[in-house]
Amino acid sequence: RAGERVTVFAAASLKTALDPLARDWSASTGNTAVMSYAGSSALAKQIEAGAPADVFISADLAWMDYLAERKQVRAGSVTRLLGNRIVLIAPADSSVALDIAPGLDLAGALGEGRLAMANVEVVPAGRYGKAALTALGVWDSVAGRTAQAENVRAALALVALGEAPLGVVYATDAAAEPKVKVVASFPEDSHPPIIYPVALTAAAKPVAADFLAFLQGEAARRGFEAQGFTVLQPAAGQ
Amino acid sequence: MLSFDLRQRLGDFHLDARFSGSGRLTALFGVSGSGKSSLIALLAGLSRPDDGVIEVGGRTLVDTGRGIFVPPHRRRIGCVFQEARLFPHLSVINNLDYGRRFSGQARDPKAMARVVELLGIGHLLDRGPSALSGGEKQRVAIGRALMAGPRLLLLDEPLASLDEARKAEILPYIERLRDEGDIPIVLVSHSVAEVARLASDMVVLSDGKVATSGTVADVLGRLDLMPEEMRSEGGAVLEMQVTSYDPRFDMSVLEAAAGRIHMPGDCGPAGRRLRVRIRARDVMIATGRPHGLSALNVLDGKIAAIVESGRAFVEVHVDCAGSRVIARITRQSAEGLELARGCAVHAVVKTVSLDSPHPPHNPEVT
Amino acid sequence: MLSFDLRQRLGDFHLDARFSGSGRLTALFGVSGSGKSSLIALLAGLSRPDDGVIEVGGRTLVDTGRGIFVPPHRRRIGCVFQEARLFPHLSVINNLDYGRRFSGQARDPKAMARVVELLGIGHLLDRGPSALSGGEKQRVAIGRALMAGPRLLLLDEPLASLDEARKAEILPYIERLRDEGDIPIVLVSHSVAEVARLASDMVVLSDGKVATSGTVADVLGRLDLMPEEMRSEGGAVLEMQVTSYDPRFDMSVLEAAAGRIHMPGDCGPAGRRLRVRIRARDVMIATGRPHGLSALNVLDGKIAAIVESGRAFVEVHVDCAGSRVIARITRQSAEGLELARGCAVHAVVKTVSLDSPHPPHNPEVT
Amino acid sequence: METGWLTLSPEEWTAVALSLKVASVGTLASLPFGVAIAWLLARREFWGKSLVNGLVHLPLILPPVVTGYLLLLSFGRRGPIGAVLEETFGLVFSFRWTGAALAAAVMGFPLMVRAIRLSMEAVDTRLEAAASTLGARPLIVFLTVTLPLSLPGVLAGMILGFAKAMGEFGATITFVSNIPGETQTLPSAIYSFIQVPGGETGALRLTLVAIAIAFAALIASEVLARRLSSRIEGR
Amino acid sequence: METGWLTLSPEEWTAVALSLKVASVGTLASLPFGVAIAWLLARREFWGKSLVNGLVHLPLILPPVVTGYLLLLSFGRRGPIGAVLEETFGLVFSFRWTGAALAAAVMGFPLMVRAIRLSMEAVDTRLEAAASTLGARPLIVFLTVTLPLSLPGVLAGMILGFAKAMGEFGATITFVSNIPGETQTLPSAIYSFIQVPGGETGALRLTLVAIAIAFAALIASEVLARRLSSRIEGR
Ligand SMILES: Nc1ncnc2c1ncn2[C@@H]1O[C@H](COP(=O)(O)OP(=O)(O)OP(=O)(O)O)[C@@H](O)[C@H]1O
Ligand SMILES: Nc1ncnc2c1ncn2[C@@H]1O[C@H](COP(=O)(O)OP(=O)(O)OP(=O)(O)O)[C@@H](O)[C@H]1O
Ligand SMILES: [Mg+2]
Ligand SMILES: [Mg+2]
Repeated sequence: RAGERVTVFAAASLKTALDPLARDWSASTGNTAVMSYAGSSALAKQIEAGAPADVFISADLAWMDYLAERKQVRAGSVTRLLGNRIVLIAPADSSVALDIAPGLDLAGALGEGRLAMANVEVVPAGRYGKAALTALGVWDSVAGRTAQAENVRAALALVALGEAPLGVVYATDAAAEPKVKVVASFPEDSHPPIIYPVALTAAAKPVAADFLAFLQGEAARRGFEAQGFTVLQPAAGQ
Repeated sequence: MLSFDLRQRLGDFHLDARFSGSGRLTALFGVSGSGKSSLIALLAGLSRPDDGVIEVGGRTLVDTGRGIFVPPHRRRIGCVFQEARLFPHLSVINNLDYGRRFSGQARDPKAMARVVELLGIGHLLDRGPSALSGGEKQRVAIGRALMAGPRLLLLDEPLASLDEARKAEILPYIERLRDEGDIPIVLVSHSVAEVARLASDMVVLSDGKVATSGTVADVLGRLDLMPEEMRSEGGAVLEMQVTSYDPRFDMSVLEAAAGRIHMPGDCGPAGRRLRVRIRARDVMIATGRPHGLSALNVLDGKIAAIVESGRAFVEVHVDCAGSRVIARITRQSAEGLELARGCAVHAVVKTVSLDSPHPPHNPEVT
Repeated sequence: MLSFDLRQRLGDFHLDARFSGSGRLTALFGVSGSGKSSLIALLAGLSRPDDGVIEVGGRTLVDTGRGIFVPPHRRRIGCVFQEARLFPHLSVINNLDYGRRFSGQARDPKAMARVVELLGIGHLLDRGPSALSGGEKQRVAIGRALMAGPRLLLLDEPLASLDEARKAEILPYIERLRDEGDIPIVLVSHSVAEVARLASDMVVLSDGKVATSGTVADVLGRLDLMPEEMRSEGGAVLEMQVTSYDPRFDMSVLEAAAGRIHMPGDCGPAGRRLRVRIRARDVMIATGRPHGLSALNVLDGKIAAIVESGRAFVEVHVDCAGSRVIARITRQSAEGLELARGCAVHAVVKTVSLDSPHPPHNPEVT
Repeated sequence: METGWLTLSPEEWTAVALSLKVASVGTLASLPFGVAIAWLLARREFWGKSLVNGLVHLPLILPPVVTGYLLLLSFGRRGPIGAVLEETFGLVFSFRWTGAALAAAVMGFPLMVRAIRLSMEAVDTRLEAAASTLGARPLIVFLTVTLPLSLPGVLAGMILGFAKAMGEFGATITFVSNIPGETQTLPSAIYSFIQVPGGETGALRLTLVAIAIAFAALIASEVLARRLSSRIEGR
Repeated sequence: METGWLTLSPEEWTAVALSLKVASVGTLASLPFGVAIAWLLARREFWGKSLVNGLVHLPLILPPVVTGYLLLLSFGRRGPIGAVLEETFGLVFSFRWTGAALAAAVMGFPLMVRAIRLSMEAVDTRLEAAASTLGARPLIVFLTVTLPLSLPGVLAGMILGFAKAMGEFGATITFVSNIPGETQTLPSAIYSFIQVPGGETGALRLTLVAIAIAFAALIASEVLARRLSSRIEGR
């Protein structure tokens, strides 16, 4: 079945991890994986509008559920593929030290500055951050002091450039940016699990199942972990 | 055959003009701001009358009552505007050629060459309009209108910015157009000399209304109707007949009941009928037949009227065998010569003061 | 005091003009495309000569050799362009007032009122330029240049699109400017009559070069230097003195060695010196002193020369006590009267053929 | 810094080529419409003119994502317009480069129309009148006088549209996604780089390419404009 | 459909007000620069003109996110320009509405400059020459002739800039983030709605508000333009 094309719609934050995997798969099977990265919302709506996607990898469960409800992804193919962590970061030259524990003085640590986050209403990383801070009981004290970016990369840039003294981003992002350092990680139970689900679309070609299996395989695991993701154990359904 | 009856409001200015004539060249005359260009725009179809009618050669171009308004591009009316309005993105030759392309005529290099030569614009053909002098622009604009093969020509002061030499070259061409072609012409001009020479009919506009209209002879003969400053240009127009041409002196003799007139140049075969303008300011009155005087033209007649004209001048109307010749002389002379109504006098005219004649406008007479 | 010596290339056209004169009004004369407007642009500072010098009133405006180029806004040179160039976004009154605001003068309602009245634009003041007729635009442009308080006026055919009536009103004003003010004027004109009436000096351009220049009397007296079409406008200019004024006939008598001339209107106090132009086409030759003729002016003299002018005409130069009067008559008359060099003749001039006189341009003579 | 980082991968070359194609086709294909609408707005009075004017400006006012979303809804395979176009002309926009060109055209449209309209409004109507007296009917007047004299605006409109197309991705990525070789234009590729850690170098590289192309187009347009104006000079 | 869904929350009203402020201030503050640059490009020849022209177009060519990032780099608190401005004028952009206005101004700048420039290039230089012979020095000529006659372009430039500012969010959100009441403009709010499933109604509501505002501005500008041109009519 060589020579076939699989079109993968994937959340933009997965580009670094997925690009080499897609190349490996293409090289080993003779098929081609075409990757299209964009925001999960845009991708989901495009699939709904009949986009020629075979595989959808979302950055959160909400947009996967959105498609599942509309029967745009194959029931049963939805898999929780990856996990991630959120961390508190500061510029690399910062001397701030904080322990993440209930009642931490985040507002005090910010001083006049702002807490860089992704949009806490709509961007998954922001939502997770807000949940964590709420669980820690500090959200109300910093809610007015956040700088909410369009996406987590922009929040990262705010900290990297010193515009914001602290920020909340994915561990994967923090690891790749030398200009920031991780001050502390948020406990995994302080926020809903960060999950990147994957599924075959309703119109998926048969070969797409191959690619999906490859993503869940050992080679892929190494690739994902190298980027700082947690690979979740494949489990049927959600 | 041109006739119109138009009303248009432009701000405070009201145009209300009515005219009907079958002359080959109708002159539009009037002081600055009297509505000449506005009338031209109406005739060309570039503006709409509030109400009125325009007919050209039997074709109704506008009739607001019947809801008729022929758009400008279907009127085939060639316009030379007061400002040249050349197309700045086209070379002179393409400006000239513009109208032809859309009037569906074949390219006629001979016609083009003729117009180009007449207007003296041969060396400008490849230039853009911005590299032309004022007079050159105006000449190209004239050429452009001619080349479009119009059925009516509207010329809004086409010669105003031209030097005498160039005018002297173009005037005969306009005469030829008038005489040979079947294109009626409407000419706006501030020059009585030009009008007298070219026009068959004349419309005098004053503050948007037609003050006088009629044949040139009629209008120019009524010095009293003309504004003071123009009177010295007014005068009589006589219908005359060529009797002979003397090649030795390059001089023609013309005759009418009024007498004989000498005219420089060959005025055509004997028997040809021509119109001759005699400006009042060029006519002297002699009580006795003058001798030893270089003026060749002496017309005998009786004084029909003496009209005061300002403090220093009078106009002496001399009836020469039925034709009226007008002399504008000083009151001092009139009194010195004891001129009075009924006196037998001689009207003396210097030959060179005559404008070139042209055939009478009325084809039946020819 | 105006002097220039300029060279400029415009495409194929080469301007190379040199002139120096201290006349109050210098006329620029020449056929269409001869370089008049280009010269005006150079004087105004709107274009740069390839090389050359301009001096006005002792001030060097341009000297390419010394790297001097005074920008236009510091020249204080008022311009009336061939196209009116009014500011389309300003009302007429603001157009008129534009120059004053930047020349640092105080508002002078009287000066404004005078100019407005002279130009007959009082009813237009609140309009925009697009609602003006061609002649109205040109009048506003003249007013705008005048109101800027210039030290030199450049007028590029300012009267071309005006009717005779309006011209007759504006000409005396230009004369007054010339005579009263200390503003030298450069006037482009196609009309010999205008030039003869207004100018003290004259520059004739031909294909970018100065063909002739000098005082108007000198240039116009040389009919042979003029193109054929202009000759009928050429003639003699005589310096004369007022001797009397007869209010009964509203007529003045002027005298010179050449003889006496009658002039309509009050020419001023006895003893006043004036220049009178006598057009060659308005002069007749009589072998005996004419009697019973309405022409009041008869100058006695001897024929100094007879010059052929075309096939039909000759120019008879008559020496009247040292002054030269020129008559353009037919060859037929000349032969008929048996005119020859040395003959004693009378030059007969109709009074009304004289242009209004004006004071001689040379202040020392006054 | 070694030169290697400036070398583009084949995939990136594809994106460059695609961007050029999308921007050119988008600009050229929308030009006739832009000219027509500009003429309507500049020279005609009609009922609903304000509405047309507003609609033209819409892509400027709306966040690009919204525009993209609206395009997806209407020109998508299941959208009302998209379905009709596919049936009657076989023209498919969704997830094709044609869709990217459509998005680029739509996003650049207000800029193009405004530039052309400004130039048209500056054309002396007296020249149009002169042309009509020479026998040219309105369409001919438009083609031989109005349009040539508005060329500076047409050129400016094209270059604005082109530049916009080179930079546009919000609407594009929302409408036709980000599929390499088909809909991944230069800006989409830059976007992808920016979304991931360490992607800055890649983004910078592609950004420089985009800038180089746009500058080249700009300079070409300026040279052309100068030629034009030296021909029409002296207005 | 009940009318309730059209009612805006207080927060949304804040976003609307802020958007208006940001767009107005951004447009007005950039206008003098726009006019100056347009004049330079239209009427002067100088070394590096192409570069200036290119730089002006940059925000059009670059994906907005990149522009935002560059703004952050240079006008941020630690950026070279931002630091200087803060020290000398106390002018802070980061996370302030002023920053949003700056982003709006930068993004609209190419559109504004191009419109003004087009109009200026159409101004008859012979009128400027006439003004100079009347004693007006170049600055005065510019202020009394060139600029008034370019008003159609200035107006078009302002409306383009304003519309762009109403729709811009990519650069804004990257530069100054999305802080309600400070930097959360209408488009940011719309964007937020689109990112969550079921947010369409909210996005639609805000979009309608944005459209209404921009239409009002457009119509006002058209009315003004008509007044202007009826005054300058007959060009
Ligand atoms: N840019 C140019 N390129 C080439 N030739 C030019 C340019 N500008 C002017 N000319 C030529 O220079 C000559 C002089 O032009 P100018 O406008 O000075 O004439 P003018 O004497 O004012 O004529 P007119 O009485 O018709 O206004 C003309 O023959 C014209 O064609
Ligand atoms: N739009 C307008 N609003 C108000 N008045 C106008 C408008 N257009 C023209 N006029 C006036 O109408 C009158 C006639 O103008 P028109 O151009 O027909 O005059 P004209 O006879 O051609 O004069 P000229 O010999 O000066 O060219 C003028 O007084 C002019 O001021
Ligand atoms: Mg007129
Ligand atoms: Mg000229």
